[in-house]
Amino acid sequence: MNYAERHVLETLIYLPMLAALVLVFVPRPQKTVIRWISIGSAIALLVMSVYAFLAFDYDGGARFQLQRSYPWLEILGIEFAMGIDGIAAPMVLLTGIVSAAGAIVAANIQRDNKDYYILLFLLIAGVYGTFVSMDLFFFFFFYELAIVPMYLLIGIWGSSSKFKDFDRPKEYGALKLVMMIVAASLLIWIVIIGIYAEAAAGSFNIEIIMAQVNAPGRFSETFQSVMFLMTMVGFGVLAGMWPFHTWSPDGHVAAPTSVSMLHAGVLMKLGGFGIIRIGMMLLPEGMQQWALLLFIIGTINVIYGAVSALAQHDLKYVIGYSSVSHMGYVFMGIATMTSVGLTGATLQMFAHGIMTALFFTVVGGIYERTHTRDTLVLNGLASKMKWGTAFFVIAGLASLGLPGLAGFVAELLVFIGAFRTEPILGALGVLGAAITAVYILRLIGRTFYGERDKKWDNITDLTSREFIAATILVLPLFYIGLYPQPLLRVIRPGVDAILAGLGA
Amino acid sequence: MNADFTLLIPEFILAGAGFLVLLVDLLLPREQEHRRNAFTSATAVLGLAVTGVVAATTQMNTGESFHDGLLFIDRYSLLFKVLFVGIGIAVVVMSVDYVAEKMSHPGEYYALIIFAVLGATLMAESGELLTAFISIELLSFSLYVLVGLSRGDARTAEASTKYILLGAISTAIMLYGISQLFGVMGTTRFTEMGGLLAAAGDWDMTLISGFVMVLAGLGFKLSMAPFHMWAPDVYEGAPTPITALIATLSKAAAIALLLRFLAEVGSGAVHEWRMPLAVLAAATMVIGSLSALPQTNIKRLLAYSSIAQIGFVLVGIVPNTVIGANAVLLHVIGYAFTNLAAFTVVIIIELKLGKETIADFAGLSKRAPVLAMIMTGALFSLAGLPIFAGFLTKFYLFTSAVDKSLEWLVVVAVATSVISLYYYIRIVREMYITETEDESKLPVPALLGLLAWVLFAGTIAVGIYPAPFVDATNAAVTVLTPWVAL
Amino acid sequence: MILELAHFQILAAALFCLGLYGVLARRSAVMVLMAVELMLNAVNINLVAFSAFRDISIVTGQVIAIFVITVAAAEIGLALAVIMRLYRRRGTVNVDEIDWMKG
Amino acid sequence: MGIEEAWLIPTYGFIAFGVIALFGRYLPSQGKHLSIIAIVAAFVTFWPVLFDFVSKGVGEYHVPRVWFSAGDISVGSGMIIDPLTIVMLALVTLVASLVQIYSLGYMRHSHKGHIADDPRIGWYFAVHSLFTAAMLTLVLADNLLLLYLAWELVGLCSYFLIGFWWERKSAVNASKKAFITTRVGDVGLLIGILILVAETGTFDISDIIYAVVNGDVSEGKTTLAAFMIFLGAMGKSAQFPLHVWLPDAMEGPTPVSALIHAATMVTAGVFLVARLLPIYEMAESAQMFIAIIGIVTALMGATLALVVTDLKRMLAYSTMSHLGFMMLTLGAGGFTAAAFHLLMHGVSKAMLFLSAGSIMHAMNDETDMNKMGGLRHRMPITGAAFTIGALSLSGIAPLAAFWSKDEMLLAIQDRLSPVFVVLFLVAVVLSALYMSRATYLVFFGPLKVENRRVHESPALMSMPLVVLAVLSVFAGFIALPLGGGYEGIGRFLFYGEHGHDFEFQPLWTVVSIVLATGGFGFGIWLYKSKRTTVDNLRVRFEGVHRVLINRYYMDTAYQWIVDRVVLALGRSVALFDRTIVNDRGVNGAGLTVLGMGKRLRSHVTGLFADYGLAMGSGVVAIALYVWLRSV
Repeated sequence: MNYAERHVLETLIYLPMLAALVLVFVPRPQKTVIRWISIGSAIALLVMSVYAFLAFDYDGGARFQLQRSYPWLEILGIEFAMGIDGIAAPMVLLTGIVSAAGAIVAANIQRDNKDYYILLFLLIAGVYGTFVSMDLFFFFFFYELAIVPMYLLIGIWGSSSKFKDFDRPKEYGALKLVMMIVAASLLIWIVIIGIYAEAAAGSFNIEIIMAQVNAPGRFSETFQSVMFLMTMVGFGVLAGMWPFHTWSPDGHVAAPTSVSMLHAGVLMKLGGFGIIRIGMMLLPEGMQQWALLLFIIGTINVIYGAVSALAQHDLKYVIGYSSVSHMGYVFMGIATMTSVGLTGATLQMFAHGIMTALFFTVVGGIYERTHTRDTLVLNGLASKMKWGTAFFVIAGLASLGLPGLAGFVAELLVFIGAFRTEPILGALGVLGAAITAVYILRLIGRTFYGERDKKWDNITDLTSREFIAATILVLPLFYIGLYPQPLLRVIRPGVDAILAGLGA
Repeated sequence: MNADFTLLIPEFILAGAGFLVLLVDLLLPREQEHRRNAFTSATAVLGLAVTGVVAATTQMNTGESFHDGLLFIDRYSLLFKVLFVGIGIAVVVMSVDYVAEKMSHPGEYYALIIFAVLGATLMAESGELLTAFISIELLSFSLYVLVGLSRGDARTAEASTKYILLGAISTAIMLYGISQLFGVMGTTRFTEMGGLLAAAGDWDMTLISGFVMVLAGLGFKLSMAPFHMWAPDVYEGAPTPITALIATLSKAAAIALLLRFLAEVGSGAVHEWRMPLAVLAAATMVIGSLSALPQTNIKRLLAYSSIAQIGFVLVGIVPNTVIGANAVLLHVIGYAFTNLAAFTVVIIIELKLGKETIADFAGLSKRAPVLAMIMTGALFSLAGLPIFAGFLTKFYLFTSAVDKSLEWLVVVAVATSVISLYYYIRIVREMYITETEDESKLPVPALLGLLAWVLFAGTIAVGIYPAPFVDATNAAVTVLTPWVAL
Repeated sequence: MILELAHFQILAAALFCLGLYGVLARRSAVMVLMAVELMLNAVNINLVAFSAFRDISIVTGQVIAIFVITVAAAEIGLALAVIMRLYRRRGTVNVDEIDWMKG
Repeated sequence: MGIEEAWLIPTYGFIAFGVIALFGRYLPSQGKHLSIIAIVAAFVTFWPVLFDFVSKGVGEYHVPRVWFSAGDISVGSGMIIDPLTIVMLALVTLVASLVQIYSLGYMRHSHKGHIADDPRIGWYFAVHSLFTAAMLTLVLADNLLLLYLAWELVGLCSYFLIGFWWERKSAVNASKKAFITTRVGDVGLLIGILILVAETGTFDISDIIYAVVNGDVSEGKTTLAAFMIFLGAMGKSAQFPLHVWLPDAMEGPTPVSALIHAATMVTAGVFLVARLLPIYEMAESAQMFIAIIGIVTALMGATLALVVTDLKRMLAYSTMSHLGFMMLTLGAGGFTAAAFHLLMHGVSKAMLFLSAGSIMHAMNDETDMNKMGGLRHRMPITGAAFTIGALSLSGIAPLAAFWSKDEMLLAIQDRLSPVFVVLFLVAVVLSALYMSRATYLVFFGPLKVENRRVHESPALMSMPLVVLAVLSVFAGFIALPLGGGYEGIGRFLFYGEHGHDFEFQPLWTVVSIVLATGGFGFGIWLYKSKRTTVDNLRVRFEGVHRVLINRYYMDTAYQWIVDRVVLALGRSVALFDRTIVNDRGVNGAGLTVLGMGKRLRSHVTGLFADYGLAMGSGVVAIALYVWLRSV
């Protein structure tokens, strides 16, 4: 490995932290300086993420690559170990893309943008850390780090909403989001400690623990069964698993744009990633036992989320529920335990991350201009927001699984996997995609088309910053949709190794 | 028999410093309150610092027992000595402005803090029941007085009365326990008791009652359930720096003694006390964290939170392993930084606003952003979130318990940990989210501000670079008899 | 009747319980202190008895008892001072009335 | 250049779309000419491919290419070139080129007093290019996934073009309705594809067909997949009961209706079934189902076309009816007949729509036939073209659709029971009737006063009409062996041992000619001299008329289902989610814990005695616990 390859993963963690630290010492009124430091750092992160992704040797390389390890707490066997496999590499890329777009969109923040960016970068560091950690302690460390800033980000910069028969103050959204996810993460905590004890290898390193999984007398079926269930629920909550999903719509309704982008874009993916990382890799028998339940829940997610979204008329509620629905495909893909399905699940995480971020970019733009997200009030925006409409429609089409966009390839692979294992559930999943079309088109029809109200006569199209952010997101959406091979070939070795571990 | 009094030089310096503070107070004219406060506090800090430096430089490799195990001067006690001195310095520093505003006898105040530190130090060193008892009393008496010292607040009288009366009961209970243990074993030295207990077979009622009553006495200091009920009242009523002292020094000293006692005496009969202690740990965590939920007074809330924290510590003590002990010590260190940081902020708020309810923190992020950040860090650390000390130490504690088939205890601990996040985050909400009309900047006293920064840095340091701390704790616990071999 | 260790133990236990009862039942803080004194004396009886019956040459029990007496004296002194302060502030020494802080 | 380069045909359109969509506003006329260049280029490129195809010998050519692979699944982006593809390529490139040229004229209308291009002309042509490219991809695709991709893309373009004038609420709703209705079918299509893929492990059409025909896929699975795939075809080809979107789709610009909703996209379903016909041959019940759906659709479309007064909608129902014919024929296994009719209908119907567009262009977007009449005097070219188209589709010899209809009739009577034959003939008569009615109402009779100033459309619009009219007259003759190695469409399409010559069974031909001509003549007679009879009939059969005017109440029923079932379900699930899952479940759990805390805190009573009691009893309890454990 050359110098850059040795250090790229740790830099992905250090750089956002460094950016946060630098921002601490920039005077508060220097808003422009803060903005450019942040955007610059985020773009540097994007470049490094792309580099890390490209440096991954998908053809015969080791399972975990770009490895780097520092001793940290030897008595407990904790080391600051990093490395990415075929599943983590696309996630790193995703994080780079969404963070860059998010940081650019966050430039719209006027009030205390210093604190905002500090928290945002801590969150980004947490996300990167989770994806690249090979040590379960640090995995959990960064996992929590990614969640906590969310509270303040939503609580301070968010917006409260009043609906016809209920209110959703921003504190509520923020508190619910953080409490639910942290509460669930404690299950993960127990699982990590349990696995550590059961492996009795005196190490939290995933590779070392994996070597113990099949050792005689270790990781009994009951142990794996219990642990997997906890893993599933623990990570499931962050991934919006029914019935623990309600933080998602309410959280997004309250959150500021760039937070929603990062949250739905990458943070929810930590959930799916965690189920693969810990559930599938370290608890293979547990996975097999609970696969059907995961499958069913995934299907419920798909249908339930889509049906709930049908009745919403707040843009963010729709997208919040659609996230619930789309994450269902991730669960389904994982539960197929087939190479195609798991690949699809990984790709779906990637695709959904980007399309939701795109959604939120536009929705945020609309909200800033009109101060409403109510589709009953908004109408005919297309004539005033040409690009905004274009981007939203593209995101919508990706969301309803239009071929040629990233979402379709992912869903298709999930469906193929599903039809090989549980065809009925797979068919329900396909049905979910049809319902998605209904609510997405209703949304587009109401918001962008039709006659325009006089009060929207003075709104403007996306600013160049928003436009650039959206473009960063749109390009991969098309690229993956039309030519997914670069991503698929990286995912492949990761998936194969996992399935070999499952004995499937 | 080793009666080398040079081993006790740090303690002598400490005692001397205490008297020196009184002397300085006496020598300065009565009306120059400001100067008296400044000089006495400076003397106190100097004395504590010298003690710490002397101890750290001369006793690094000492592993002696004084008078056949009356006191142990070893790495274990050294760790606590340095910690206690550090706590002492921090509390003195955070008291300076407080004393100037609210108290009339700075000399006595600072001297008593030093004596409390001395008592705590001796607790960490003692290897014999009577010595331990005397040390506890030295600490306790200092605290009884300190709790009641405040000038203005009528609640202090109530707090000190409850504290001393309940303390007296716990003293009596513990003494009765000591007498029972002495009656059964004929000795009060930990090492000898340990051997006898390991060979004792089944425990009879005398032994049980003795053991339980000694535990109860220590449990009172720890505020372990069901001996915790004094804590909220005393925390609330005491002058805030003293609350900080109780929360950190007194707790840490009791943990030091308990850990040594259980390791040296109890190791041979772990099966007898593990489950009962685990049950108590669970009860402590549950009661502490649930009762904290509806609190409105910040000090009272911190009291319940510290009860819950003691439950977490017990999770590390229960397994009676070197990992567990390590975890406990690391947690105590991290907790000291964290709690002192939180109390520093509380003191600043109390001094500037004269109030101490959670609602008074509203808008702090606007009025004093740095304080808000530090307080948030401290609260997140208490809640066990990264990058702060609490995350690592809790993780460490809970990991240590799972080995000894105490999974259920880990589950309880983890569950209460979630609940605790709620009440910590409520304060964060007040500081950052609740809108206030008064957005004027709060002036932060330089000294207190600096202290808060230092403690905050410590909180983070333990959280992200624990290696030096872990080296120290590991060196400390491996001198305890059952783990020497390891 | 020959006095055995058990008798002293029972006496001490009874005295201790009596003291505890007094602590819990009396309303005056001063009386509570008296009751605590009773408990401490139960301890002393226990200690001295154990010491005497086990091995007359070891005086640890007696030494502890002397320490207990000393500490008890100091404690009572301190406690009385505190109760005085309470009386000055609140005009009462009734422990049932000092419940401003609770919950 | 030859077969290998056939991929170029769709590529121009994709490129044109990309360039116009991204940079159109920097180009003159928003880049509309680029689109025309691309489509004409496709049309031009088609010819070398055709010659190469013929010179290499008619057959099935497969040009494979890998697109991506995941796990053990590999997805291609290759082409299949067989006679069916060639026919479709010809139709699509030709009609698309003509419609594009026509659009140049049509999309110029008076805007604020002066004639100018539509403000979104670039977008219009961009989507047109995309549509054509996608449609060409669809017919070329060698695997079901690529086909599905193109399938969805044409649907998307249809969505965009129907809703092209999105300031109109009705256009937005119609586009939404079209997309969602076809999407319902697409669910089936995707499920069907997935079943086949799960069974065979490949997307490749020929491999799948091979596997199915070889019996590698169980009969049940084959039938299920066949049904499911047909659902997709039903959606796209507006078959009952998924036809409701097609009439509404007429909200789009008329050239769009001509290209997408008459000649090409709507025939995709027919094309798909034709492509996969071997699979349907293996699933008899599915094939029967297709036949039934086909005849029901044909009759329904024909009856609706009889009463509707909107010109474009009339044409839409007619399209629906003819698509029904094609499906029915496929249900009878009449591959060549269906494909032939697809071609003939495409040409004629496109022309009819373009004529309608020409009228609308002249009459300020008027579509109500009752407001027209006698227009042949003012618009001779349009009138002639329309009449030719109407006659052709009525099946009057020797125009284009006569030949194909005859073929269909033969195929049906060959394989299906006489009931189908009778019903088919009824539909044929109805077809002739509504065509004659429309022709008469629009072009004959007295010219209305307000239409005095109507005049013929510009050359850009009438030229394509002429081309198509000529084709409508003569194209049918390709059914016959024209020499030079060409043995008629039947042989061409169904090469190999199954190929058959154009049959000419005098009996059926006479029946068909008599019925068609009779029907048409009857219609003209009825409207010309017995107008009052028509009105009387309408009054006499008021119930029937109302049912027809209300389109068999199907739209109402669907609307009811959407509003009262789907949306109501959505609302109740959302309510359930908010009140039960969230407020009860999540908040409830939180509040319960908080309540526990509130209750628990009261154990600290503030009373010294209680604290002491807790300590004392605590000691006793712990001691007892330890003791009980040890005994």
